[in-house]
Amino acid sequence: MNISPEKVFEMYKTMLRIRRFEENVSKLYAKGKIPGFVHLYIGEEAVATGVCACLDPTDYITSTHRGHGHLIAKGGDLKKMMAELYGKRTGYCGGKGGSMHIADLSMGILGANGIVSGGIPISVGAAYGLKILKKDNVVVSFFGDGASNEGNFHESMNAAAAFKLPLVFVCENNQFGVSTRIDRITNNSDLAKRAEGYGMKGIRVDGTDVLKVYEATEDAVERARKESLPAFIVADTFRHHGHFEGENVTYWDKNELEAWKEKDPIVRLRKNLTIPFGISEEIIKMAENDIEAEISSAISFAEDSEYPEAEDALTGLYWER
Amino acid sequence: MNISPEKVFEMYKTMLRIRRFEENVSKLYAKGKIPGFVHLYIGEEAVATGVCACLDPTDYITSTHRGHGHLIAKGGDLKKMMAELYGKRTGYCGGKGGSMHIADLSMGILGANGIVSGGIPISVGAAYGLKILKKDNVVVSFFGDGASNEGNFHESMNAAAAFKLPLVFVCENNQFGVSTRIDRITNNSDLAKRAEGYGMKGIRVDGTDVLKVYEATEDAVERARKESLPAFIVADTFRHHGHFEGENVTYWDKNELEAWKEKDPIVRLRKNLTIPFGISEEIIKMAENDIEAEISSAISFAEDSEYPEAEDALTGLYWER
Amino acid sequence: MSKKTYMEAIREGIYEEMKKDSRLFMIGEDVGPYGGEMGLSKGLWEAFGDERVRDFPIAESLILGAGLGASLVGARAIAEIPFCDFMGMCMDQLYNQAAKMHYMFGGQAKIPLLIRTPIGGYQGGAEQHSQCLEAWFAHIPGLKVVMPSNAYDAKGLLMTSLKDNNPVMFIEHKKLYQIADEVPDNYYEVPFGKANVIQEGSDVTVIATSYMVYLCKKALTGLEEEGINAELIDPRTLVPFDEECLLESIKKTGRLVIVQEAWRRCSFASEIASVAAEKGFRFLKEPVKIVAAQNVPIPFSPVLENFVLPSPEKIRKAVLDVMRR
Amino acid sequence: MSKKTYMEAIREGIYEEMKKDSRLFMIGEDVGPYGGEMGLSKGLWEAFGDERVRDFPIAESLILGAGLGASLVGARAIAEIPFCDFMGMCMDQLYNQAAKMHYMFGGQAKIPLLIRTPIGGYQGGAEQHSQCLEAWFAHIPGLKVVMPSNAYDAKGLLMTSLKDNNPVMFIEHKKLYQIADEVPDNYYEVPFGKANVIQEGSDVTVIATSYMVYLCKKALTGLEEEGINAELIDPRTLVPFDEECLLESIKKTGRLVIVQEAWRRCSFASEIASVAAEKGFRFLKEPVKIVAAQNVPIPFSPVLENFVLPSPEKIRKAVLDVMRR
Ligand SMILES: Cc1ncc(C[n+]2csc(CCOP(=O)(O)OP(=O)(O)O)c2C)c(N)n1
Ligand SMILES: Cc1ncc(C[n+]2csc(CCOP(=O)(O)OP(=O)(O)O)c2C)c(N)n1
Ligand SMILES: [Mg+2]
Ligand SMILES: [Mg+2]
Repeated sequence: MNISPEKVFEMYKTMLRIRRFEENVSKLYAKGKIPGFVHLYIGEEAVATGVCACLDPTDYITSTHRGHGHLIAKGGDLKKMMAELYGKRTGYCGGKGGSMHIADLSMGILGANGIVSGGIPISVGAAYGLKILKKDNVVVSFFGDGASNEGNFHESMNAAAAFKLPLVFVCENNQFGVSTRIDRITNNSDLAKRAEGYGMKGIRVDGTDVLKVYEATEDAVERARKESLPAFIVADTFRHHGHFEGENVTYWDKNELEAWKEKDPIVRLRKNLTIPFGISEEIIKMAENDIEAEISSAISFAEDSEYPEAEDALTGLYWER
Repeated sequence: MNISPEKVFEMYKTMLRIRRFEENVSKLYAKGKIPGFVHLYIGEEAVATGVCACLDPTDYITSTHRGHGHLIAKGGDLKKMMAELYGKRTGYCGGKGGSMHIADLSMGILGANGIVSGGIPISVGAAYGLKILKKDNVVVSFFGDGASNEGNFHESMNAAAAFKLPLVFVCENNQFGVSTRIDRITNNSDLAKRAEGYGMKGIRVDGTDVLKVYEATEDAVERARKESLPAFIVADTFRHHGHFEGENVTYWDKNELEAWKEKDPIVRLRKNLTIPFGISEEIIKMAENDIEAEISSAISFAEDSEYPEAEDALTGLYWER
Repeated sequence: MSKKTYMEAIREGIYEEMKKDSRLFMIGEDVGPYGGEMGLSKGLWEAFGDERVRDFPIAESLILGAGLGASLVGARAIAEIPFCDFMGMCMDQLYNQAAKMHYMFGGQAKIPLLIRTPIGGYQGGAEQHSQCLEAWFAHIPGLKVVMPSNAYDAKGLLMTSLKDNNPVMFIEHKKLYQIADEVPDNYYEVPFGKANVIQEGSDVTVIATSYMVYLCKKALTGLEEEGINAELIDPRTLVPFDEECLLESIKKTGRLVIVQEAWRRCSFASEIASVAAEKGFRFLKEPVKIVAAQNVPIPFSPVLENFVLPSPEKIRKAVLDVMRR
Repeated sequence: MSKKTYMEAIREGIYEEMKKDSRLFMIGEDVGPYGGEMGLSKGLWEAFGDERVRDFPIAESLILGAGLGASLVGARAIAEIPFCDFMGMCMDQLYNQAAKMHYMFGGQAKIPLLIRTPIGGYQGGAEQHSQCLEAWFAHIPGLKVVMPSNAYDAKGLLMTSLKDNNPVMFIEHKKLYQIADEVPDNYYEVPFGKANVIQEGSDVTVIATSYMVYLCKKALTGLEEEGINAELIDPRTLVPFDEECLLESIKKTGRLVIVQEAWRRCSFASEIASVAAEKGFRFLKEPVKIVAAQNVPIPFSPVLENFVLPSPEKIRKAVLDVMRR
């Protein structure tokens, strides 16, 4: 693989940034600082990171209810994210959206989405729109294994293949939709196999290995950008937390979780940073400290920000300009 | 193939019954006798006929907007059908439904359907219900190539495979959804290939050959009945009329239609009835005359029946008993 | 009689009916071992097994269609949609199929299909997890629309729903799930189309649905001392709707306040107001008042959400307004 | 100015805008070479090519989502759903995505998305091809809902819709497509939220939408001779709604008849009646009257269908009723 140590290190930092951000979210949620529902990505960081490392800032993604990782990997601002989780006016949506609705259109983030599979048709549209506008950007559509059984998945996969759209579908197979294991609700849990039916390339990849994810995506994104061809990547992964924060997880046993934790994408890459990638321990530590600081300041920003005025609720229904 | 001459002759009669019924519908529609929209099945008779010949009266089907063939093949009453097309009170739905909503629950016909793909989830439910009721009947879900790109198709195929339901999906690939050729809106028009992704058996069959359809379905129905396993059959076929009666067909050229007419399922089987199937010309002629008479009397029945009273419109919203 | 929460009452009703009738089954997302996204079906899977309490794929159109198809062949289905907000994924199966089939097939189809789904805000669920879409369901002929506001009604209406041979939208409220009431242990029904006059009064009629009934009780507390006798009516079912009870009440009071959590435009509140304007016009002494969500999506931040949704204060103010206080 | 049918006027509007703006495109089922299920897009594919006038798979959720996604990246989309009845297949993309995004993302999203769909009965289309579902769309904050009743308004409202940066539900009527009117050849707009007073009158206000405006004109013909001066109002857009015009009118007439083709419960007619009951109560001398479809699915047989849907006779009767004739 021809991937530079710099890129690898960047990805390490991104994964860590996601991890630390969410570990803090978990604590803050438990403390009652964050209202509503929160779905954490801890354990799955390699997917968003490896995928988004292949994208330009002008490329697009659609995301899910479990979106923090995608957003951070695509360049989302931690301060505005945290403030949004708090429901503050300085947040991405001015407090109107919360965790499930963060978007940053300036960074090509077409929004987290509270509707399972809701972002998939939108990603098709984004890719179609890029064709209309004659731009050579690509779109990545993130969704879960559970979402892959929704009709939206099918309609979108089929159309992307038919129309030869610059669109990479990325299914994060974390084995469960809430409590339901994928093999309980499908007779072929090798989801990548579905691609062929659409005349699309399907790739299954170890979603705990950021380098493998990167490699698979780089190839898919290149085909998308150069040949305007879609692809379907299925990344096997696992979440270390419950479906939502506060959930009492009853649907896996500890051993299964432990086995996946053995493959923790961050721990694993960390071990290789020095050898073979030649990043010095000192530089790593420095970066790690920077990330801690970055997160702290995001939290302070959120804490210090004002809540919106109640009346703000009535503004912004339409684009007025 | 171990298929008895009697069965073959039955199928011939069924196909002819559909053909003559619809040829008359076409004329009657042109004369203004039938209101609303009518979608004819002429040319596709081998599919419904071959499939339904494998079913018991207590088995179930769901149908489509192009449903007359399915209904007749499953044992629908021609009189009540024709009266319904006329909008008469003696029709299947008392004139409330018309061509797109004929149902005969006593014959296991869960309704034609004006919504493309609308019947597919219902067929899954019927099969699931049979399991709950511990019955060993099977369900056949008819739909078109166009419908196979709707989300309902995907959700249903996946669930039927996951739950091992006694359900045979039959896609009538008549090459077009209205004017849109299947290869214009999919990148893999070999639709049977989609089955594999769901861990289901997929079979592609010549839908102009009723014996081939019968053979493929018999196998699928047996697996469904004995092993409670679903299957996906795609039958290649073509309609000889427009999408709806009165349409000005612009989307195929005459040669294409002529080539398919060469394979007219009824003409083809007719040639083989005497040799090899040993049905005498006399018996065939007699049956053909009977069918003409049957259709004539269905038309007379419809003509002679009363329209509903206007006030009947307000009755029957709920099941009251 | 014993104290049961709204959720327990519903669960108990389902349990009892499933025990009696082996044709009855329940499907939905995570309704099995997990016990449902809300926890409502806890214990049912253990009691009735995998086929009768079945985790379905996340595929709402399939879930509704499956319930419908099963009911057409003689089974009886309960289909759960974990948030009412997701009904947009399966509206076709609801209104073009389930709601119309009996009529459109000329009376052949018996459709014992119960669709359960929770509505409501007040928990930071944000735009896609807080909606109340009962107006859509009530708009379509062929459905029955049930909206219990307390544990007693919840079980009684559930029993009535499960006896019905028509598709019933059974609309629960997330904020009511943990509220307990006295609920009979034995079988009982609460009839459809029969409003509940929770509190009689002669000055003003307040009609409210679901969780709003709860808020109205708070809002009306103490008004009597101020010389205002409010009558509080809970229609319990939107379809059929107890028009007579409404008209009798405004005949007496001459004043009408309608309280709902849903948005106002083309809503059930509009409907009630229109009934008053058409059939109760001569009874009314004052303009009708509607308390409803403000005309924006339900925002996330509690300060915004609370501003958008009805509150006891807003309800009280509306009552005082029509009383010209 | 020249005579153009409603369909021609819409087609011309689309053609002109597509010629001006290369970011604008149109998708739907058979909208390409075939020219659309209704024939509305005839000639557009030839003029603008396959990418900009694109036949999509029969997949309504995808079609809406595709229009939405494209508009988010800077294109401008027209998505056609061939019958309004099929909107149930894509409601989620409409109300949870398109309608809420601008608000929910805190104002970031610009959504120049026009959704065109025809409503209506009177042609034996039966239960699943005759519906008028505008109430659903109007219920949801974040959409604009446009319902032209004639060719002039159709083109003018289309122009305004295509300039808008919000999702617009553009609701056409099958029975209006072939009706011709004088339509300017040049660019013009008909503003949103501005009702059209088609006929002034002092005795009774008749407010109607879409094809009902046409039926109302018939129904009102000759009433003047009987001494009844009816005012006929067409709101043209349901969202935004010209409340002022309605209230001004009933202030003058004191009587209100609302005519719509949709079912009545939780409908736009209920909404208008509720506005009257809330804000126009003091103006009203008589109870409000609503003429709407009967509360059953739209049946097939013309004798049944005609009984269920509004007719000039029924409208006239309602007007005479409120006039106590
Ligand atoms: C249309 C819809 N149905 C159901 C839900 C409730 N729900 C939220 S997340 C979720 C599970 C999604 O599973 P998956 O797609 O695998 O994503 P994961 O949570 O595993 O990341 C469900 C059922 C929803 N939000 N939207
Ligand atoms: C949900 C929905 N979308 C669109 C239509 C309009 N429509 C009716 S039939 C049809 C084509 C269906 O094609 P296919 O499934 O191949 O069946 P065929 O007509 O070829 O038998 C379309 C688009 C509809 N009735 N329902
Ligand atoms: Mg998952
Ligand atoms: Mg076809």
